[in-house]
Amino acid sequence: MNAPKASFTPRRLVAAMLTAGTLAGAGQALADDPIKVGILHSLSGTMAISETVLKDTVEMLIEQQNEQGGLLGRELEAVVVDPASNWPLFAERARELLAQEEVDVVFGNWTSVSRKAVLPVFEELNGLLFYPVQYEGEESSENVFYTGAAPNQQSIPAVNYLHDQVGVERWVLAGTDYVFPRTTNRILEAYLQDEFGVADEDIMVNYTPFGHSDWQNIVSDIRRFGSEGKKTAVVSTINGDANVPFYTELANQGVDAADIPVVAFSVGEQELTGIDTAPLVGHLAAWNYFMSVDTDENYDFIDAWIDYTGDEEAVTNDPMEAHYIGFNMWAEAVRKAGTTDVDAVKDAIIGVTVPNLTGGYAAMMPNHHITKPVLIGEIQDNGQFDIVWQTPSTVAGDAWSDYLPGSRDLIADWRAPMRCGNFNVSTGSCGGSTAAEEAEAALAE
Amino acid sequence: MWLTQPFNERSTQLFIGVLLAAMTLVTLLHLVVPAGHPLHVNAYTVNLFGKYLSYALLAVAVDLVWGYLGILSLGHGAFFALGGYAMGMYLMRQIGDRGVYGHPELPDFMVFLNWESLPWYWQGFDMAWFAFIMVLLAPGALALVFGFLAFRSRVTGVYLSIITQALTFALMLAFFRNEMGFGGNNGLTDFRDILGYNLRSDATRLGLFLATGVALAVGYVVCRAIVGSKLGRVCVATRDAEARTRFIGYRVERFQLFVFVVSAMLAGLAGALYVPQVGIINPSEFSPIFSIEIVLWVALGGRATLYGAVIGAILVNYAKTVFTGVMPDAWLFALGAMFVLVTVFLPKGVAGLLAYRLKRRRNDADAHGQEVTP
Amino acid sequence: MRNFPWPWPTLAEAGRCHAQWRARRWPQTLLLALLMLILPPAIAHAQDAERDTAALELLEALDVDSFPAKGEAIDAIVASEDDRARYWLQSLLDGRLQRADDGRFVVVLDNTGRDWPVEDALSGEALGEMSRRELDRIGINNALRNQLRIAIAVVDLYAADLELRRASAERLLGEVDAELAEPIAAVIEEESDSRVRQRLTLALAIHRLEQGEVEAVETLQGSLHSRVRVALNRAASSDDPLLAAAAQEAVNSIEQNLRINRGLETLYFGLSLGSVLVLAAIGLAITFGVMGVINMAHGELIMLGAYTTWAMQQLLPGQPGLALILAIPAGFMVAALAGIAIERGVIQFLKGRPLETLLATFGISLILQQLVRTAISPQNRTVVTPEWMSGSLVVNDALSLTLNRMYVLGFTLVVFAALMLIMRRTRLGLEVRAVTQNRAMARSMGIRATRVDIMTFALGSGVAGLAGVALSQLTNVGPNLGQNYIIDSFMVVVFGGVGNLWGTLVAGLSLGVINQILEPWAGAVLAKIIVLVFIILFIQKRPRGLFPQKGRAAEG
Amino acid sequence: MSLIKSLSQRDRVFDFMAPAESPVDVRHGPILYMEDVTVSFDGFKAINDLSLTVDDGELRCIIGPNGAGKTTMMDIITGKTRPDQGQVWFGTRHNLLTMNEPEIATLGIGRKFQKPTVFEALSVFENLELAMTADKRVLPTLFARLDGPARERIDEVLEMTGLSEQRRRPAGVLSHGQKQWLEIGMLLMQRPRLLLVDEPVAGMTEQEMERTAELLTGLAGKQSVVVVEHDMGFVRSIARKVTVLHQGSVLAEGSMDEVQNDPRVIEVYLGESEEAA
Repeated sequence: MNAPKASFTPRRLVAAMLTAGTLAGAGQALADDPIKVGILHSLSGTMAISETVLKDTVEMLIEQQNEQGGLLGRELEAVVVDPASNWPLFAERARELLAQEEVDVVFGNWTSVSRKAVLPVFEELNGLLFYPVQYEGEESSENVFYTGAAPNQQSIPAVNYLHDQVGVERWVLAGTDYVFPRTTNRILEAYLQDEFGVADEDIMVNYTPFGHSDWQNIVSDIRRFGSEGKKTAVVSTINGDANVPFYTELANQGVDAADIPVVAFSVGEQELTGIDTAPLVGHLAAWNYFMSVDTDENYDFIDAWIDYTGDEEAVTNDPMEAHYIGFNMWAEAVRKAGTTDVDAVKDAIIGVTVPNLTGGYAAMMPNHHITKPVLIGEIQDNGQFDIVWQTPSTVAGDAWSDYLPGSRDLIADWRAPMRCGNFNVSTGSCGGSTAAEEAEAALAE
Repeated sequence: MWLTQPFNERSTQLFIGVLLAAMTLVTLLHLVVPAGHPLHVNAYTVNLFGKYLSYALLAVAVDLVWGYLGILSLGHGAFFALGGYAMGMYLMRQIGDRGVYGHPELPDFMVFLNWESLPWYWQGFDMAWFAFIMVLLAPGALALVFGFLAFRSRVTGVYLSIITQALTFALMLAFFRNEMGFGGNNGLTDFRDILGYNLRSDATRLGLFLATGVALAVGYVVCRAIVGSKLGRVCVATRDAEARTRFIGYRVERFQLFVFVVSAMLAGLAGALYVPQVGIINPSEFSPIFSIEIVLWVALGGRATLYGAVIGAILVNYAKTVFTGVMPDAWLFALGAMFVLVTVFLPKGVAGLLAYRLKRRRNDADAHGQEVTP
Repeated sequence: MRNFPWPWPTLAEAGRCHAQWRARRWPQTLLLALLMLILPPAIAHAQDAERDTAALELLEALDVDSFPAKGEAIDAIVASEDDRARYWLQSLLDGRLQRADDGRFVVVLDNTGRDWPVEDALSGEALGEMSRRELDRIGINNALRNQLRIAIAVVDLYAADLELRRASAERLLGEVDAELAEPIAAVIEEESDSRVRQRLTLALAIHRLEQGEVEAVETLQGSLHSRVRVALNRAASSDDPLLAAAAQEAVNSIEQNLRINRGLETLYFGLSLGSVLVLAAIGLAITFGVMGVINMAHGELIMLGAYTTWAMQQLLPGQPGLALILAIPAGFMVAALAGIAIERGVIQFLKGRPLETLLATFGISLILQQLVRTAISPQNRTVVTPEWMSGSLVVNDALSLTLNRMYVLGFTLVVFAALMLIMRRTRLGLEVRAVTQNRAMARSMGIRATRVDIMTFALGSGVAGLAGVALSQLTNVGPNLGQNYIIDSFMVVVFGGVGNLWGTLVAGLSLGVINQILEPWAGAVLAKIIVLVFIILFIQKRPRGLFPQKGRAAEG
Repeated sequence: MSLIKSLSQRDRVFDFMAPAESPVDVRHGPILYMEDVTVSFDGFKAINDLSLTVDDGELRCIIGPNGAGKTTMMDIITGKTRPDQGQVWFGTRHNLLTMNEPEIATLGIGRKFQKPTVFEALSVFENLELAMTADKRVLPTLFARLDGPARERIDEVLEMTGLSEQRRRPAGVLSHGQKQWLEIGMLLMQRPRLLLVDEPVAGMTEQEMERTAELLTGLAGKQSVVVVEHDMGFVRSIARKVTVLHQGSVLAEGSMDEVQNDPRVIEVYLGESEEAA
């Protein structure tokens, strides 16, 4: 891998200012004890497909940071481990990073289950985790920062778009059978019924196993469901590998985006590299970032990425942006706190604002979720997305959905004095808190 | 008495001795030696060892059926996972109202899937004794039904291996389904405490490690006693000449069934000890790949010598921990190469080399496992 | 592909004077052909200045943010007399109509990479390459896409090319409104092609039905097209009792007809799924049946076949079809060679120890997977589906069979037949069967069992490679491709009876069909589980599978 | 464990035939009675309504060319193969066609295979121990201990079969002849009422043959013995009554001399032996 060329365009300078602070640091010799940055992404096994690029992203960001003088005059050092797409191993590796390597912060995880597996470890050992992937919400841990989208930053706006702009009246909620689709679809069902008064017979829910490869029946059901006269759309939470055969089948059974658009929440540029997109033009995806975003920050990021990977065809995607944001936020917070001490950073980071790649700014909310714009893109024949709609302003991530009976009354606020991940506004008490007491327990030990 | 029989064998004395010594050593290095000292063993490592030991117990269970009965089970991960789930369900119930939703009874995943009440099969798991019985009973029952069908109709060899694989694969798919009420892909996690001890305290971890060690010792002795008994010899006879065994009056299928069930229960026990130490159980434990990997541990350690299985399990998993740490890409190559090399050049595994000398001196129980002609 | 402006009439004139267009069509096309051949730029030169300013305004109107506004702009273009209308609309539809920083409107000819070749939207002259940074695409959404398609369809109704006319007729079905009704009626009179006529008549009839004409029901009778059904359904619930009754009757007969088609569809799905299973499993049936080798790396051999296809397409950019066809022998060879390597390298040392071969080959599968990950990439690779394989064969409006799967189905049968021939008719087949029946005996009769082993294993592996080539058209081409099929393959082989090709065929197809029949009511996951459990129980009843094989290899 | 018990309960049904005292009823009738037994393997009739009776304590030799159905007959008696039709009775009480191998074995029918099959991984001693009459259900076997008499019996048989020195060696390393003896020894341990012996002297030296002859003749009287053998000399040396099988049915029966002078036998046999030679 060749190092990114340090071309100092004025913009890059500004970016440098924002991220790395004054360039003064660049000159002086770096203190010898480095700041350790843990990277917890699968490099082997089934998830390697998605996670390896995230590992590279963080490494790239660290490299850039060091070029700009590191942090607090100290060099950043990446500590990479491979949880090998094995959930128990994720927990073990997390423990290794925190207990053995004693890293100051960890960037990692993709799947919900891996996050759930490491959560107790981070809470017990009081570490910092930046989680870059859109997820099902229903969680707010004192030690985790969710830089990916919560349901209200992805699915809800997407549905609004389909309803208002495209005039969709019938909905197919198709997903892989795991927690993210389950929760998202449950939220959407409730939302569609409450907000748009969609009747039950106008909602079709369908779950398939991981890596499902035979979509004939399902697609033809969708076709039939969609040929009843009402405008129909498919909301797809189908996960990674299953998408290729799904879209192939869609194309071959002649399901045209103009007739039955499919809006996907788990299909980004990365996934499209595996698909012949010509027949898919017009199908949609909802993200908070697209590689096709037309801003100079983005083009700088892309160029840096292409140089870093040395691959002309290399693509960027939403979770990469999330890491970009998360990393800068953390760096900013460290600068603010003047230390990498976890508790200090935790307090300092709330309210921190850094530029995102879509020409706006992302702020860290008290519930450890961030503000993001929501973009709707249509697949183009070159494997890119063409942005057809976006929220007028950024949306703040909502840890607890307002559309689930269980979590309607819950809010999260990690500022003193509340310091609670699931405060129940109706009972006015910090419900069966995951983090608060555990943190104490951890500290007590 | 019958269970004390094995202690007359050198190998058993040796094994138990080493095991206990290792356990005490680790305990001392963890408790006595101050942190930061090069010899200090920290909680993370203790935890790791605990995991290895539970794997070792699982390997012993597999060796019992493969080494002495000649049944290559590619589905033992299923029994391991079932035991794990039984334990997991108990741990989930222990969380009580400390879940994120603070529901007094339902685990979080049930709350956000809008389940009104606990499904019937979750009843009783709040009681430790019930859960611990289920740890043995659930895998045992599955093994009993499956084994009864399979052995009665004399499904053998490859066919048996393949349908055991089908079994665990089917279970994996089933547990992935959220309707099953086992947390789907996320499985069971975020455990708090076991028998009132906080799972997130180092003391508990040490306790679990020791418990696993003891379980391994007991499991080993039980297996030893079985293979040392006349029944054990009937098993070997079955393995080598099934028809002949029938002609001298043994109802082979019942012996197979008995050993298979015992082995399944041991696997379940291993799973139950594994879950609280790694803090999560999810359907991936059912994946056929995992089951095949277990067999490799045994093959590497050496078939039909129970201690070989233990050695193999610990070796491979230690290697895994190291490799996936330092050079992730190399790991799968190494694992794959191991499969090939061991099966081709080291059919008797590491223990084969060890036992070679022993066998010279005495041709006792150790020896007769060695002529393996599957 | 670049579109040259076509001097077709715009919608506005279409209504007025389609008759004379008909008359002028031939010379027009000839002229067009000439122009295209000799002097493309000629067109550009032909333009005179003030038409361009007008055109520029038209395009300017497109460069706005609100999609409704764009919609109006499109209408304006349609209404304009400009003969480049279709060209613009088409480029807009393809997302290639863009605006450069200098305000010029250009059409991007190829939007891969960082710098794109472009041509001027007005003059059509090539402008060399532009960086994607200085270009702003004029975005459209699905609504506009629809609008554009219809607009283009209307224009194409007058096209010389029959295919274009048919396509546009298809598209107009259910899109006809009062404004279109009259010109279309006129076109029907003129149209020579019966299918186009029939389509347009339907389209018109739907419109008439919406106007509440009972006679329209007559025309729509029996058509299975969903638009028709929708229209009839609406009519059936209208307050005109006469109309409602007629429509209802029509709907009922259609529904009846649909049920039958549904059944056929499910059967086809089942067979195509089954064919995939057979293809994946049949190589295994050979190696397993003849040599008693459980080749866990079979899945990875399939994967190799798939990657070969990908590699071929990389070697022959732009000709996916040819690449695919060449991939068939190539895939076979690659996998076969890999197979030989495995046999010589490992399996020969494990004679008569089937369970060990299982472990060893599993190790090989891990190695091959990781090899692909490190050597090529952990990402999935794109394998393009050639034109002739995409889309579906339309049997009728309710039943269309996806082409790629049909090809796979056919391919499977061909492979199967070929294998049958090899086994029954060739020396190798004879020797193979001899060895299968009784190894020692065969050897004593001078058959070189080792050679037979190698050949057999190569054959089995090669077939796996073929399966890979086929699968590359249906699913992911990635490192995990093999894993997803290995277990199913084993199930098929064991269910069918080891070493029995017919068994494998029957087992595969029937499992496929069972699965697809179960799926609608049991759901995909449960269906799979049920099938697995069914197999497990079946093996209890018949430990040797559907078609038990007599002979040595059967004693696994 | 409780499961296992409940499972082994299923043995109850057969408790009345605990092998110690074999319950075979031979008061009025032969010990083995086969009538019109027919077996065919896809088309080919291996046994063709064969009828045969063996009296209690008799020593019967069965000869016949290859493919005459000798081994198949044994398979039927020991329950390995189920005939398409016919009857097979052990004594007058037990219908063998309704039982599986272990049941038949525990009833008191022992079999020695053509190709000696012993448990190679086990020591000679253990081979005999396994064969010994005992409660062969799962749990009893698990907790079984060798008591004095049992050991004596094993030693006795080791003596009889001349394997005393080999007692601790794995059976796998024995010579072919020794394996033959070991297998015979295992038969003796079973204390069967009826022995089926398939080519006992194949691969034996002259002396070994003689000892085998003695052994078998010695057994006769206490137990019934059915010997299948090619070696005419050997047959002559032990035979009292000989049955000739041909194409799955009895061709001739009688004393050695009778059958040898039977023209059909000569025809078949010489024809055969020439082919064989």
